[in-house]
Amino acid sequence: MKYFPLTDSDREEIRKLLGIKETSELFSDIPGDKSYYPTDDLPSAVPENELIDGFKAIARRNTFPGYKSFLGGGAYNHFTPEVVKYLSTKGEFLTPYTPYQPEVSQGSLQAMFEYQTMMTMLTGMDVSNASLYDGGTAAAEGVLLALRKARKKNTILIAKNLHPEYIEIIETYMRDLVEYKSKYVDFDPKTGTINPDELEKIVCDDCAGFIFQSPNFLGVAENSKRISEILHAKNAFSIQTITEAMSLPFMTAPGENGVDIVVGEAQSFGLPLGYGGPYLGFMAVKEDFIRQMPGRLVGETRDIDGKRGYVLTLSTREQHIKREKATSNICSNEAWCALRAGMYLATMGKAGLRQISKTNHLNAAYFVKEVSTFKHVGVKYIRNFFNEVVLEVKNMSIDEFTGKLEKKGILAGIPLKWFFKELESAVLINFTELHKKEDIDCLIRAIGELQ
Amino acid sequence: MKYFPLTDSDREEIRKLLGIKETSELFSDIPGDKSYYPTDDLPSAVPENELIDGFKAIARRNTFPGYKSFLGGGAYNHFTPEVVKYLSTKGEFLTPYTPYQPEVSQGSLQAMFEYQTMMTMLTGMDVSNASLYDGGTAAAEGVLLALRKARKKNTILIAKNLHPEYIEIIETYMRDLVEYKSKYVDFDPKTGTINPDELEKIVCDDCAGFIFQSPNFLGVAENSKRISEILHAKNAFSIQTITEAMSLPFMTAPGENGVDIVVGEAQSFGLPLGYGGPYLGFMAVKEDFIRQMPGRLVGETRDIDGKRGYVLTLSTREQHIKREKATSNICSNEAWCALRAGMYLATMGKAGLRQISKTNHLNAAYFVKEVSTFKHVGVKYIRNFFNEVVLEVKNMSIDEFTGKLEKKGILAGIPLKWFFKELESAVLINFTELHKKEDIDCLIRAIGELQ
Amino acid sequence: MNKLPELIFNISKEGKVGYSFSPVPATFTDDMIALDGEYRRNDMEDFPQLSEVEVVRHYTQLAQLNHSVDSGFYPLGSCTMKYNPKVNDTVASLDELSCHPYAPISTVQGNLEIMKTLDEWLCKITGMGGFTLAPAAGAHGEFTGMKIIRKHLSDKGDPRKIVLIPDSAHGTNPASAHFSGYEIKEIPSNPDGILDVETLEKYLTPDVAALMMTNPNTLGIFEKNISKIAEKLHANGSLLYMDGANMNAFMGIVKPGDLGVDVLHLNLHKTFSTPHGGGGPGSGPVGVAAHLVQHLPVPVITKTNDGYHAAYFNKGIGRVKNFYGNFLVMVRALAYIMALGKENIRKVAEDAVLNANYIRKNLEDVLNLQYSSKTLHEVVFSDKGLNVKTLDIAKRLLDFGIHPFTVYFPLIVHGAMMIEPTETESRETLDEFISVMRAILKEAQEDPEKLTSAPHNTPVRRLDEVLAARQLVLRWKKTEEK
Amino acid sequence: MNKLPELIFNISKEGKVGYSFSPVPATFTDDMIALDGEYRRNDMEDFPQLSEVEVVRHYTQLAQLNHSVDSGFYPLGSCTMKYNPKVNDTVASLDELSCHPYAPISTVQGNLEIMKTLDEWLCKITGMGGFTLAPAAGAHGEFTGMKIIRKHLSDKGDPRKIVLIPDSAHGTNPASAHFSGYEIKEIPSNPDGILDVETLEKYLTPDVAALMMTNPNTLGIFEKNISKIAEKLHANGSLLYMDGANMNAFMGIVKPGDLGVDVLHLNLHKTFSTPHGGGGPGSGPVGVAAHLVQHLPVPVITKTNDGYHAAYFNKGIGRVKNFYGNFLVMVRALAYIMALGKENIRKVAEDAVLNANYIRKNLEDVLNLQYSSKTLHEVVFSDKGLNVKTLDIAKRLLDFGIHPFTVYFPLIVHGAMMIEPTETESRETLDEFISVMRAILKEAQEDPEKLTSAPHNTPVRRLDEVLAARQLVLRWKKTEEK
Ligand SMILES: Cc1ncc(COP(=O)(O)O)c(C=O)c1O
Ligand SMILES: Cc1ncc(COP(=O)(O)O)c(C=O)c1O
Repeated sequence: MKYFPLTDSDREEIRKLLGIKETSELFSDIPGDKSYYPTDDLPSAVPENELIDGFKAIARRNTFPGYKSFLGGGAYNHFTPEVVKYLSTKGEFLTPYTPYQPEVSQGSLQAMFEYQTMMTMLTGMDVSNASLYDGGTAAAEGVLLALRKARKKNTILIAKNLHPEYIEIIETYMRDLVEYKSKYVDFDPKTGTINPDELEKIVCDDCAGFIFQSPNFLGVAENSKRISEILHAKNAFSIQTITEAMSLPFMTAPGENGVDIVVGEAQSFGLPLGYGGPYLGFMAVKEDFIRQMPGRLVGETRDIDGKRGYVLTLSTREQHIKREKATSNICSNEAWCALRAGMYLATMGKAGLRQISKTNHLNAAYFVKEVSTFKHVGVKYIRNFFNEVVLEVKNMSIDEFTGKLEKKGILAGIPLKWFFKELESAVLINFTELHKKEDIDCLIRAIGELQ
Repeated sequence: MKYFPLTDSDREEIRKLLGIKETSELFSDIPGDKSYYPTDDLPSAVPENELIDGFKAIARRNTFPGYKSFLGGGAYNHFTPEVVKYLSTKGEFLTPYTPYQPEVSQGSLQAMFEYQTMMTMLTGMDVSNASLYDGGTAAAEGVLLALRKARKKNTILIAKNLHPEYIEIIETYMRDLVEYKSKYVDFDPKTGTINPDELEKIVCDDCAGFIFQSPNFLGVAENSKRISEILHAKNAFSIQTITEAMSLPFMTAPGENGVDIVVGEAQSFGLPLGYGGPYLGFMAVKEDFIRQMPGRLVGETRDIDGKRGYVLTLSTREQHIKREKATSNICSNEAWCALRAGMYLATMGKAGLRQISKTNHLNAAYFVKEVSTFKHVGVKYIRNFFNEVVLEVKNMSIDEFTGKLEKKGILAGIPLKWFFKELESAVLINFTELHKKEDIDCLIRAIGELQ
Repeated sequence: MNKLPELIFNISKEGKVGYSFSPVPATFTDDMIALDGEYRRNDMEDFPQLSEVEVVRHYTQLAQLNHSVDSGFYPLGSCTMKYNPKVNDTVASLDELSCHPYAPISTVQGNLEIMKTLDEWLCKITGMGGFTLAPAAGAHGEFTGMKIIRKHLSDKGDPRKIVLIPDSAHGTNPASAHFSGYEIKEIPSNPDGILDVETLEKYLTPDVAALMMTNPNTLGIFEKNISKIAEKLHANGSLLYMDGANMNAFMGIVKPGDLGVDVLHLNLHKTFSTPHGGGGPGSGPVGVAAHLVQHLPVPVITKTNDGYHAAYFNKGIGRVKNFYGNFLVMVRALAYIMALGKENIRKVAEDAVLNANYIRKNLEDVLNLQYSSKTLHEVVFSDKGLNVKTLDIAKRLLDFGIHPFTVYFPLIVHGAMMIEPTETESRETLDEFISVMRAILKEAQEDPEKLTSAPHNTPVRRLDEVLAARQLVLRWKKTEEK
Repeated sequence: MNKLPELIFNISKEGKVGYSFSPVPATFTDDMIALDGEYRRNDMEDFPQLSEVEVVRHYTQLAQLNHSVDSGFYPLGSCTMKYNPKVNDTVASLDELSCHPYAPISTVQGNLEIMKTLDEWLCKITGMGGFTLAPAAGAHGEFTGMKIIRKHLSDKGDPRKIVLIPDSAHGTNPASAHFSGYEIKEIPSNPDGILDVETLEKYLTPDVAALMMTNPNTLGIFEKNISKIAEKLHANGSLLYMDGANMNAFMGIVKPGDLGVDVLHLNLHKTFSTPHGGGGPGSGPVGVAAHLVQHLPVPVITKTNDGYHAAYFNKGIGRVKNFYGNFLVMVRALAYIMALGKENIRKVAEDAVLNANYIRKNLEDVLNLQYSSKTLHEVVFSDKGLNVKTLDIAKRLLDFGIHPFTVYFPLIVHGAMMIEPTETESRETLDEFISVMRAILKEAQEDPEKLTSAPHNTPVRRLDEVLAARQLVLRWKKTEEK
């Protein structure tokens, strides 16, 4: 077996040195019959060539790649430059572990420091951590962070137009923490957004913060600035979630709107759809949250010769030091994804991000403009979307609609009835820079034919 | 343009420093109107995403990948382990040039030294160079080497069952070197091989050497040992060509048979079919040919601290020192291909090479055994082939035969009438380890159906 | 000379471009922008601008500063830094696997098959009744597992309050249990480094929900009382959680499910050889006994006659992770298990344990071994009796191109050096490590300064972590460096 | 410490395995072997046996010892070490391109289209009448080109004897001409570093077949008399061969075909940015004037209404290379040209020349410039007047992580330092190079020993090339090292 460098004679000699006859003697503390192979019902070893062929065969059972997809909803199909693919898969980046020994890990550490910096630039916040598991768990961590920081306050407000999976995850995280409570804030079905005046009425004295998403799950930007002001007036924190990080280069930075905690998903920065993972949770906060923040942080320091270098820092927040008192239980995180996102951001650069992000918006805007002439469908929120729009279907059920388009090779979007009773006949349609004008025209034509 | 790191302001500042207004002033020595863009009739720049899509579209115009191919004849489809693909495409190996500065090139140099060593082990020769362009030019270089070394002798004997393209290349190389002559040695159509007794009669006093291939172009092993003895008796050199390097681990090493110069193609060692290139010419010789040998050589030495290191050596044979008196005009060669072949050999190792090479032979042997029951076709040389066999078709023309199989999705082999009048109704069929038993059975069945 | 790469922000320059992508269609004009002014961003001040070659050089140079499994020995204890086969990366990068997580189930049958197969095979290896592949890492698995336990107990009407955790546990255990709403009680190990049934009994009050036990524990010792412990727990209505991050030590030897374990997690990025990526991504599947399967988080992959499905259990703990979890990590793990096959799964453990014992045997005369119990996959020495500290030895190892062991963990060993060689190291590599260690220990006596001032040959020398925490520079700022 | 990797032969051990492949079918037994005993090999003694992880580590460690374009500045004159875009490697590795060279023409239309398109675009860039893509490298192109000239002259009944080559020529020129059966006569350049029409005329006897001229020449200077020279040659019945390896200097500025060039070769691995691979593979297409197209080697790709074909010209020089040449290199070159497009081809030359002149301007006060003519893509300084040698400066550069220029070439410059930055270097990189050079030159005065004993920081220090040539260890042998 090529993964084992020991030879039979090595094994023999080691056994001799250890004074044993059979390797199984090393396992004598373990109950059970050692001559019995408990994994005998697994298949036999597959040689490398068959392994590749086998996976290619399984992969062909996915028919998804044959469709034009307009699915988004927290997972977006963006372009990744080849240099990013090449550089991020270098073994030197892929095969080390957490840089516990910084002197031989400056590559990962510096790259992470750069990632942190770029995330703060994009979000307009003071500090970014070095990654969390994904957008959903980052949202949950954001909520817990607000609660920790707020101390005596025990209630979190949750926007109902936050990504439904994120809500589910927040619920799972909060459920057994009996000291905390959550309350939901409805969105206005007409605008798709949180009505700040309504919010103002709901924010209570024991509110630690309000978590909302912008652009929200219906694709529409929230008024984060107003929201933050309302919260601050009640000494509560504003927690903005972002599932489409590609909106950042085009839209006002959360930091400029006074947001306290920004959490979300940065899969859009160079990570493949990958059937949902691994993705990249991010968190960026105002300075005074640092010591309550979960996740790794890379900081700059000096070596004994005064040379600049990077290390993991503030690890006193972390579980390996603080154990149950840690700010989070996270240990392995999504470091490589963050590294790759950093490479993506550095490669696309300012101009690239601005162009791509604008293209996303304009593609969606083009669609909105073109379908506005149709009577049998209608875009529900025609302004202040980024790259996702809600399309209402008026002349048939949503399953019929998506089913018919699927037959034409189009996956038109996510049926919103999965998540919202009130949006029974609507789909969420996503546009990225990878949709060519022809693709959008094709979708429009196909929808037109359903009249 | 992302390949250009100069910004417009850099250009402006450089021009200022140089005291010019327009960059075109730098080209004032060049005749022609500098405001005119001579390449205006080329297409516009293609963005990266479209470039990839465009090449994928062109690639789809190749229908070859949809066929089961049994084509060989100097280009063989073998398995390459993933580690070899990964390691060989590391930028550190792909983007340096010839290691003129050995102190910062020990990676390439040591790998090359290891390649040289493994090639000598496989061929049983004393020395291997670090690569030549390909098998065909290596054959030509082998001929010229023998002529240089033989000094007063001016004639080269060429086996007619040497790869036809290699013969063409040797002819091109020799044509204008009026001091040299060539003569052909026929093979026995019954055995497919050179008849040593006939050869003995032909070897003349002014013969510098005889170049032959084993296994030859018809797939059959030559009696290199007898051949070498005959040549040595006349003070001439035996030059063995090998187009299928995968035969080496299974077959007697040329060195053991007394061959003086071994040349050939090592594409089989980890290089893709690649529509014919880049491939890897190799040359391995007995010790006393070293100073007349073409191509780069890596040698071991010490640094000023006594540390082991590697350098290009005997460069006094080479064009950049000796100019027209050099042993060859070669400068850029196939270094990376050799590096990759070295990785392939190291990864497969002794056991892997023996297994793969045996599988090649047994696959061919299985075919030979199975088709022996057919009446409408017959294997012409039923012993001492390695992985290629000549199949004679008796009931139809060869074009009909290959055409019918092509319709069944099979590329059955190379029609030998392309190269040999006497083999008008035969194809050369190649088997490698990548043919599964089912593939071979499928071919046999398809041939059976042509009865 | 030997300069470290500049920060990209210092290489950046206005007007440099490193990307190329189709321009916006000419007919898509700015007046189509449907975003009100207040939502539009004006600038991305100071954001990097580099040409492609500069990006490539930057990261190529950074890569060279990293020690990695690909470049050398990495016996970081508790982390199972085994070789990550390249073929796994190849299969994980097949374009056809990279589907959208909301794609209609009928269009992603291949992916569901991969997950279901991995699930089944993990069940076979561990003897558990069912798995969730959702958790993103080991700690996330612990959290998920504890949630399952809590759900199980809550459904019975008594969630209980306390989780017992041995003092040798990984920090994630108490943290995860805490985030599941539990109070933690630490129990001491016995002088053999394992948990006594008697000790456990003392702690086993009615409000104990579970014991979280790493097995083999972080001393590399098998908790041989495990079956007894399980019995006691079950008799008390408590559950046994096994941290299976160290499964490399005995997979194929015995199935935890057969020993009474109720819930366990595995670390695919350790035992199943998916690359650690400089700290992640990982994957921490959780296996549960049959009666707990109903509590697994959503979604659960099922198979029926008409194909694979994603099921949503009502009695489940809900969702712990977006979509299906770290799918591309699962792909690698499955490829790894397939490559091993039934013939080799056990051999992983055998060679891993042989290697750890080889190191133990060859160093136990010069290093203090606090616990003399049998060593499985890793051996933990102490710096007791040495005139230098564990950290100094670790830093000195760097000079020899060897990554140090885990230092100062587990906490119950004084100046712990936790060495886990794994089965993917050759005897030659172990021999080199042993001889370097012996040489360093000799140096420690003859010239301790060599160690305390180490490392000497690394790209940077010993870094000041205290300064980092005090000055807190967590991002580049323009004024600061330019 | 800082140990170099062992040779694989010393890592090798009996029984280690680094591959895995389907076993021989069980029914394929040894008695099926159809090879007589004398043809069968018994052993591969000492052949390496390594496990996969050992292979990966070995080459990963070796990779780190290499300076490369990816890792830093590489201004090796005459070699055009420009950045090699990664996307080119991606397209070249598309599986569907990797067909068998004897595949029926109808099944490989995509590949033929790639070659034909490249051929056409090279014609447009150079103004030549047709190209062969067969040659494997520049020198091979020269050989092919000279063969074409010889064929042309032979067909006219007079192959002639002599090829004129300026003294500044690359060594491949005389060698290639020699292997085409010609005698070489060297002609001196004038004090401006270029060829005078008058000088040429002196050498222009009736048996001169051709002049082989590198343009811009190896001094980085444009041969501005080229059109006049072409006229004179043509009047004499001789041909003008242009070594176009330096085409990076003026592509898109003027087409050589418009200047009277009859035959030229290009180096795809230089001007067209395909990676140099540590010394190859390259690709050296040869372009010829319309009347010489008939002499191109086989095969030539043609296009008709029913698709692409491979044609075999009767009047061609025959075959120079197996199959079609280095196809995957051509793929990269085409991808590169497509990415540049007409907008940028000329900019390549402009930036390359700006960069070379920037270096010249910033170093000409401290280094001797033997020829003061206008510099195009590269500048050649001399070590005249310095108290150290070119080699010492070169070796000292290594200590700063910069690859030296080409040393001691061209031969007509004393202690030549031939610096070609290319257009893919940033001004920041040039500035660093310039300041390092100035610092080294200062060191040369203050502490020359620092240079003569350089390099100091490289994996090995100055290597003894004389010893290598004397002792001639060209392969590992068992007895020697074990
Ligand atoms: C024993 C043990 N348990 C749990 C963990 C946590 O796993 P992860 O880092 O994947 O969260 C680790 C590793 O860090 C471990 O070694
Ligand atoms: C001017 C010139 N001509 C010819 C060559 C030879 O090219 P190649 O190395 O591809 O054979 C080179 C490069 O080495 C060169 O710089």
